[in-house]
Amino acid sequence: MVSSNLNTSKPWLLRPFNERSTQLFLGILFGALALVTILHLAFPEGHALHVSAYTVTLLGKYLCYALLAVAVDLVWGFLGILSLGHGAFFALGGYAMGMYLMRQIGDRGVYGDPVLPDFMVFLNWQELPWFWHGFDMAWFAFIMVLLAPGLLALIFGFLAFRSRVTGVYLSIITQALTFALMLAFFRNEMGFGGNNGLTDFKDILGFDLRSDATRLGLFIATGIALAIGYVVCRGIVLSKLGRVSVACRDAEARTRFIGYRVERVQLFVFVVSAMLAGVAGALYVPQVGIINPSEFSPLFSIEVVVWVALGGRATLYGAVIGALLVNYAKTVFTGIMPDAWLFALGGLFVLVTVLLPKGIAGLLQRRKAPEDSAQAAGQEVTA
Amino acid sequence: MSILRLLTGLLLLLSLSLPAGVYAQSSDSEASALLQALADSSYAQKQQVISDIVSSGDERARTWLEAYADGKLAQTKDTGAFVFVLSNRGRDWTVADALSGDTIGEMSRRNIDRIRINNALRKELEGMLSVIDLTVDDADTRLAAARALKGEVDAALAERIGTLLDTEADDDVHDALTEALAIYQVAQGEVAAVAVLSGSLNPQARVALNNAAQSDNPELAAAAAKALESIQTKLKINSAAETLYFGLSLGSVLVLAAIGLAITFGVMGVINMAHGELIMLGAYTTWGMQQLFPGQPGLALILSIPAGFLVAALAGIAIERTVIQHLKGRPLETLLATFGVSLILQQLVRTVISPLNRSVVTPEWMSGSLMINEALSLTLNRLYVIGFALVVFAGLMLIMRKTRLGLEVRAVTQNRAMARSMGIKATRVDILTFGLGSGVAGLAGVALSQITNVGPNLGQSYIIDSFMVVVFGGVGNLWGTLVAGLSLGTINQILEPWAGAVLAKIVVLVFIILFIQKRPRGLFPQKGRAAEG
Amino acid sequence: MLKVDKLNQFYGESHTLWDLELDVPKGQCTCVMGRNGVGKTTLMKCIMGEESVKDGSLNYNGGVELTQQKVEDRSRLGIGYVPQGRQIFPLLTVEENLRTGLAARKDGSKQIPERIYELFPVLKEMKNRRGGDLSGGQQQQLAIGRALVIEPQLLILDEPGEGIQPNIVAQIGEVIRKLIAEDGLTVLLVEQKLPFARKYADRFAILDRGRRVAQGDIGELSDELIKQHLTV
Amino acid sequence: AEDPIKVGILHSLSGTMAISESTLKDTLLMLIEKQNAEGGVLGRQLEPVVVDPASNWPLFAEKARELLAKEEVDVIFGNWTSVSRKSVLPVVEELNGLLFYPVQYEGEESSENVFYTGAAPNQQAIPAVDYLMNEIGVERWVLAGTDYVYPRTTNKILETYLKSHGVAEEDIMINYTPFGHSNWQSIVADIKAFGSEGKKTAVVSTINGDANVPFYRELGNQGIDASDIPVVAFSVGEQELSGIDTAPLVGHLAAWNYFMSVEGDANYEFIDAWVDYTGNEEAVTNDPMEAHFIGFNMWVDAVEKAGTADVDAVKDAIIGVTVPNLTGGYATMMPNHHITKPVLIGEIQDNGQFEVVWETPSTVAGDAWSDFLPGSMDLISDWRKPLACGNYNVVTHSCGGAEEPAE
Amino acid sequence: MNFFEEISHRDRVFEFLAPAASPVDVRHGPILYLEDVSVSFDGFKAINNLNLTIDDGELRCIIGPNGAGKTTMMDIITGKTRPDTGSVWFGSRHNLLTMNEPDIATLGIGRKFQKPTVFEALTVFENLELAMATDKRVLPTLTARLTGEHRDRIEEVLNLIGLAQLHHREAGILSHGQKQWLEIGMLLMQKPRLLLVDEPVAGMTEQEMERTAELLTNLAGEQSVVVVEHDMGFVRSIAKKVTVLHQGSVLAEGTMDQVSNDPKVIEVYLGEGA
Ligand SMILES: Nc1ncnc2c1ncn2[C@@H]1O[C@H](COP(=O)(O)OP(=O)(O)OP(=O)(O)O)[C@@H](O)[C@H]1O
Ligand SMILES: Nc1ncnc2c1ncn2[C@@H]1O[C@H](COP(=O)(O)OP(=O)(O)OP(=O)(O)O)[C@@H](O)[C@H]1O
Ligand SMILES: [Mg+2]
Ligand SMILES: [Mg+2]
Repeated sequence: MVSSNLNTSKPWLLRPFNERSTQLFLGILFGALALVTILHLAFPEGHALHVSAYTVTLLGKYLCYALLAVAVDLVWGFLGILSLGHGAFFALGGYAMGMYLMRQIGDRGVYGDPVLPDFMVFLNWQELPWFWHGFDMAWFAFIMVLLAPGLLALIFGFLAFRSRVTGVYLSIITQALTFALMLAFFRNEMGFGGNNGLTDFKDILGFDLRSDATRLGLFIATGIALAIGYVVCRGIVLSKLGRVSVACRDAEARTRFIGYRVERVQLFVFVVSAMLAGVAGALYVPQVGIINPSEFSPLFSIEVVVWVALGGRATLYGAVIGALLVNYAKTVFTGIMPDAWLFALGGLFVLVTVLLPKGIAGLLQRRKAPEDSAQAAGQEVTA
Repeated sequence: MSILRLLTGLLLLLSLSLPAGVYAQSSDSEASALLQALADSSYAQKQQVISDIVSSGDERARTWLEAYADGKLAQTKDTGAFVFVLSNRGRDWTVADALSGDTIGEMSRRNIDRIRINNALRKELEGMLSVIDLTVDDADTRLAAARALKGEVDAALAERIGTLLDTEADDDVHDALTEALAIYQVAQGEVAAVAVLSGSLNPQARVALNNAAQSDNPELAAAAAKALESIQTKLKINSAAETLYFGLSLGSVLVLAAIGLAITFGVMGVINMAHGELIMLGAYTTWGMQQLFPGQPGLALILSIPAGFLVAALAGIAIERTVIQHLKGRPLETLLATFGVSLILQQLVRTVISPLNRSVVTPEWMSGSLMINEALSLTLNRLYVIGFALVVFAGLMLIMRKTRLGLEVRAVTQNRAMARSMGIKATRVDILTFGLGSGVAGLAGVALSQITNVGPNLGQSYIIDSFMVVVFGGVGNLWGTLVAGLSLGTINQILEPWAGAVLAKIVVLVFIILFIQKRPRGLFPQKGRAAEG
Repeated sequence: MLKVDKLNQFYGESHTLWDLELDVPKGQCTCVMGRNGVGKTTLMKCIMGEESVKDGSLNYNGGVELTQQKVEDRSRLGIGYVPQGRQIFPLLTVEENLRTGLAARKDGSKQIPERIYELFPVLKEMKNRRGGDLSGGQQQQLAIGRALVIEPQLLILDEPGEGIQPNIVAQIGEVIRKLIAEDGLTVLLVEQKLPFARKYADRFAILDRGRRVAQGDIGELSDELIKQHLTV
Repeated sequence: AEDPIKVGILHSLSGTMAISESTLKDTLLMLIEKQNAEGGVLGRQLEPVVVDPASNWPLFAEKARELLAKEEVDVIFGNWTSVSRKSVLPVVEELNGLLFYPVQYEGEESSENVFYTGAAPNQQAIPAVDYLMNEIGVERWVLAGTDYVYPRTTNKILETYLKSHGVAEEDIMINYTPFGHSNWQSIVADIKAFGSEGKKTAVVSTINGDANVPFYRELGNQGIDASDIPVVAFSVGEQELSGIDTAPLVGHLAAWNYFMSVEGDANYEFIDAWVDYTGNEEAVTNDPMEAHFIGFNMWVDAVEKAGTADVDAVKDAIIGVTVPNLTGGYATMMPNHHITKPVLIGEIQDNGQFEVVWETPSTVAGDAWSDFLPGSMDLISDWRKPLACGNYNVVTHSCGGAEEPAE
Repeated sequence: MNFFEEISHRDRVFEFLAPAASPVDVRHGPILYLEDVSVSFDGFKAINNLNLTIDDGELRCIIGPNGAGKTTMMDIITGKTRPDTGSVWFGSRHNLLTMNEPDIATLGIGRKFQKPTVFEALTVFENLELAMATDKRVLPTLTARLTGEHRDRIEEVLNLIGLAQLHHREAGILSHGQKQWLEIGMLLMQKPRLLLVDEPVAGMTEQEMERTAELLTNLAGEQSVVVVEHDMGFVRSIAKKVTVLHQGSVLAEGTMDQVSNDPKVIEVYLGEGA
């Protein structure tokens, strides 16, 4: 008689594959990746069906945002932690990658210094600061992509969750965190290039960043990262831990009384999410060609939350839809109606919230969703 | 200095020997020639021309020089006539004849050649005017003039001050003159004068003493060092007071910006991302009022208080009716919708008004500072803002505590369905409260227009701080907002001198993060079973 | 006083109340009974307007059609409501909780009637404590007190005795009777506890799966009926 | 008729930089309109393509790519902030576009594809300091700036420069504030204290954007007069002043290469055109607008000279092109892609205009690599063939770290 | 549904109700021991020098006027509230005052709240699943699989609490009484050594009350049960030993008869009618 949890006997990471929505998601994602690849490679430039390198990179950037949105949805949708500072993890991952790319430039910088990045020569630094060491090695940098945001999330989360900071209080201190980091990274003394950030990258893993093939490769890598990120998140959500998360979200105290260490659950999910955000940031940097402190800006983090809400909270794929849609809309609107696009975007936000309570995903959901979940979680904020 | 000395001598001579009315009016052609000389000469020569003008004895000389100092004296290109520029905005300027004083009317600005002046000359002119001011009847003017003389005294002037001191009736002016004289005397190496400067907070006095302390005369050096010591302690106290004032004033800006949010967010639970834009509307209202009442910035500012409240309140109500009321029970979604609203409002201002900042004039009575002593003066605009913040806070407190609205809004937010079952008109309460919170944001905008830019980005720069303050104080607690705002402001200002502005801000943020660990529900938490869940 | 006619209610897709009919005569205490989840609370919410009804009518006081009335106005018509689960305002003080009821009073009085405090002395004692801090039973007393502040003509009580100590439960029963006798109050009571219902109610109605399956004078409440509709 | 020549306009129309950049977009639209009215270029019409990078730096790169790859524009006029330029730079180089950058900047850059029509530090900061030192007799210096690259570099250059002119360490006070800083109380108090020690003091301000209004307000309120402690600003122009109540600012200074108040027919004509174009009697012009005016005319000349809008041809043709500027002189495109400019020092008037109080005797050529920074002292830039190198080291005789070394 | 008839056999002990092995040490006496516990809120003494001992396997009823401090006492035992003074021991080994809520829960103290609190966004089934006594650390929870055995246990309890048909519905839509049952079900899944049950029968019909009474008496023996209830009929039907709390301390203790004839208890609690 009890049928709803049929695949709970599989290992947690495999469970998503039994699920229609994940199959569909992965199908569409890989289909799209393949299609773009084929259209890009098979048709010559100028052909009507050709997908230009410009579009490929653009799509790659959207996918990075989508992964970031998934990470935010994991903590917000399922754990009830409205993080207004996920941009910080994204940016840290980005900086880790940026530092690697910077070191890769070697003596091809404008000053031709074999060790120091241009901005250091320029500001008269004599030697490489200690935290820049090791970033010339790809493996080290890639570990830092996970470690830097993960560690920050671990320390920050450990403090906050241990003290049982919840609701808006948590949201605001995540915001304070990213704000503080933004100001810190703006400082030239910090050694991260100040406001100008890190730019002028040449190549990654030996591949020329300007070549179309590298761009395509990065795009595909991002797609795969998104798929993996999605499956990991979905796996967590479908596991018992996912249900415990929802329990924490809706009745944190009650969850403790049945024996779960809420702060550890929160910490675990938060750190996973931060690392995903870091990966997203790391993939983002080579594709847009710059990382600067504005990624730490609190408004950017709020915007990410807006993507998730727009797509539909607590669905994961909704986050992806939201991120893709908003950013696509931005690209289009800033091009075709440069003076009025904010009206369109702002209007979109307002209309979707008012007309589609569950976001765009709500439109797609045939099955009746847990209606009070958002509400119940929402109340924490006001309480 | 030399030219000043010359002028001082000249002017003293003039002002003493020739009572007003004895000035002759030179012929217009002579006058024109003088002014022509002023226009044609190089900066170096202009000083000489100025003294020529003064010594011409023309009764219009002072008007010319004042106009010149203000950059209003000009020559027309076509006729070469000298004019005063009365209004210099836009492409056509209003001018008056400099010789007769009659208004001529508008004239293309390209036909007007202003007679050039630079800072150095302006300073000379000011010095001259202040020497003249020493003998006017109004004590305040004399005091200002006397103060301005500190550090500017030379031998001729010192002598003059000596005689003036005998007749000076006003104590403050007398003291100021004595000090001005003493500064000169210390510089001349007179040990006796050091005593006068002991305890003086005037920076020029300090410079003089510092120099004296380095002097070869051991007696002078010792006396000066001792005097400096007494000054140092006084200065410390004053600078502490100053820091506190800076802190409170920054804090009251934070409080003003946040207090409306303390209602809409803290009490109603709406995450109002458009709060900053409501502040912006208040600021723009002030600008608008000043456009409506040109030339009366003070009146416009005062009228802006109700107007700013009204405009922002109406905008708030419009937001509530069109958007927020549909989001009942979904507080997080209000973030999304109001974020959209804020984008729209910003762009609306950019398109309808302008993407550029607007200039809001500070009325006379709000500019400058209130001098407590020579080391401590409180800037007036900020003083008003502190007062305004406290008044707004008190008013809000009254409304929330003493009227039914306060009770009803809390009932509605805590349990909407039940409140309605108790006969509370929830919709009305929503409108009134949101209107109130928004209106207060508008008031904040009116105040901020006196401190910072009025532009489309105004709101964004305050939204984050506002949320921080409300949360730091404890959501739903107005006192919390007040204390949080003032304390964060003060902490920031205490840190700033030694950490620098950027680090101070970072430290404050880290402090907030750590503080919340200690008190997970802010400074004034909601206590009790219900709050703990 | 209240006549429920052919009332249907849905929670989304699920049909909860079916053609419900119920008479609540004036000046009497009518007790609604039924197992868990049959729709008693739902019915009360429909009367108060907290849930919308699909069709049917709620005729109040011989003329007013409640379904046409705004939620806020129902209490102004003299309906006092003590919901299940107390629903007090947790962060308002006890006194403020009581004062919320003043809005709906006809006489516009700004004072909390002394009678409430006499009835529940503990409320006076804890006047300045936050409602949410009270113990369960104290909250229940507060909820009843709050409903009485509006001086209702019809008082709806959804399991009022829940969590209250025995002597006060009895006292509440007495108060109900007293109000009925003195002020002509009408009471609509939801109660599971038979002894209480038998002692203080005049009439009963039994709900089962959203339908009214029996009603009558309380004396007619037979063991037969109980076994049939109230046991699992 | 032939296809129009596409001109990309890459200026923020929303976000924090819209304040400064949106007028530049309009300036270009006006210039294009005028050019089209005169028959276009090479008989072809110009077609503006406007996009909004929304003050978002990665978006700048994306939009630049969109302009070059998708819209296939022949030239881009755009950017304001350094970081946005840095973000766009690799894209322009990769896709071989042309970018005209109209704002004063920190230097230390030379790209084959970018033309810097704004001032390099030696065309603004150094002459301004010379003026203060020699004409006003300033002995103590406050270098106050917003904490980002332009102020940092400028101040670094100035520090070296001042020290080399005998200014002591303790006579230089350096202060940085965050973007949009609005609480200047204690900094202004510090400046006041710093300036009251008996030596003539001046503030060299590289304070950016919105932070200026509260800064000047605080100066006024704390009673700091231009005659006591003058402030010379590098980022405050007519447009910024139009948003400030200028009464308390009279006498403070700014160093630019153009002021709206400069007399001359070219300038009058430009102002008239601008006022007509915007329909606003009070509309002001400023230095970056002039830079675009020069850049645009240079590009038009170069296209006509090359006979094609093709990027490589224009790149070659434009070096040496000379066009009139708006202050009565001429601007020439130098081989290092910077132009020659006069340097003017102006005092703020109560009507939001500047009164020129000093100017360089002749125009100054922009220097891509500062002579006052150790890393760049030996570098020069020359994009003429055969050198064609943006960072040629005159000591080692090699083309720095350039990717394609000179063949 | 005839399952319920089955359980009405008093002697039947369900396998899933058997306590999990607990490290609690009861060799030296009581399972729960409160000594001189006091707590005050803003100056109001809610618990005042309370002393209480619960023996292993005992079923204890606690009654007392509203506001006597019964719920607060449970808050103290489960770690929600920290007392100002006094000591609380679980068995002779565990000082509960040094532990946090999940540790206490893991140790084997389960609780049903006065106001039913369930996870509203989760289904009834999932509510029970989460409560189930398993390894509740993070990684084991992540990798946890639902075995057939687990499933059976959940089903058993579902039937017991009468929510089998609603097992896939979100708990948020349950009626008040149904939530009460669900919470009791969660408590059963937890298999605690000590059950703290705050007003279990509020809002239940007479029959359901009987069922609850049976359930609780069955649990006693293997597990220890502390019941707070105001329904005297119910208390009478299960009580062996009753403690009366008043103003934060014990007013009387004894059998139901002793207590209900105690004039002090009658005065402050029962009233003359009872
Ligand atoms: N918001 C809701 N959405 C969907 N179904 C609901 C909702 N609220 C209640 N129900 C269902 O409606 C039915 C009736 O609920 P109601 O609360 O009226 O029961 P009740 O008779 O008051 O029971 P109890 O004696 O337990 O209080 C229950 O089966 C419940 O599951
Ligand atoms: N956080 C708190 N702040 C203030 N008072 C409190 C707080 N918690 C409990 N109290 C008070 O402590 C007393 C004991 O409350 P408790 O809930 O323990 O009573 P109880 O015995 O469970 O009563 P009931 O039978 O009504 O549930 C009550 O008077 C209550 O108002
Ligand atoms: Mg019910
Ligand atoms: Mg209790």
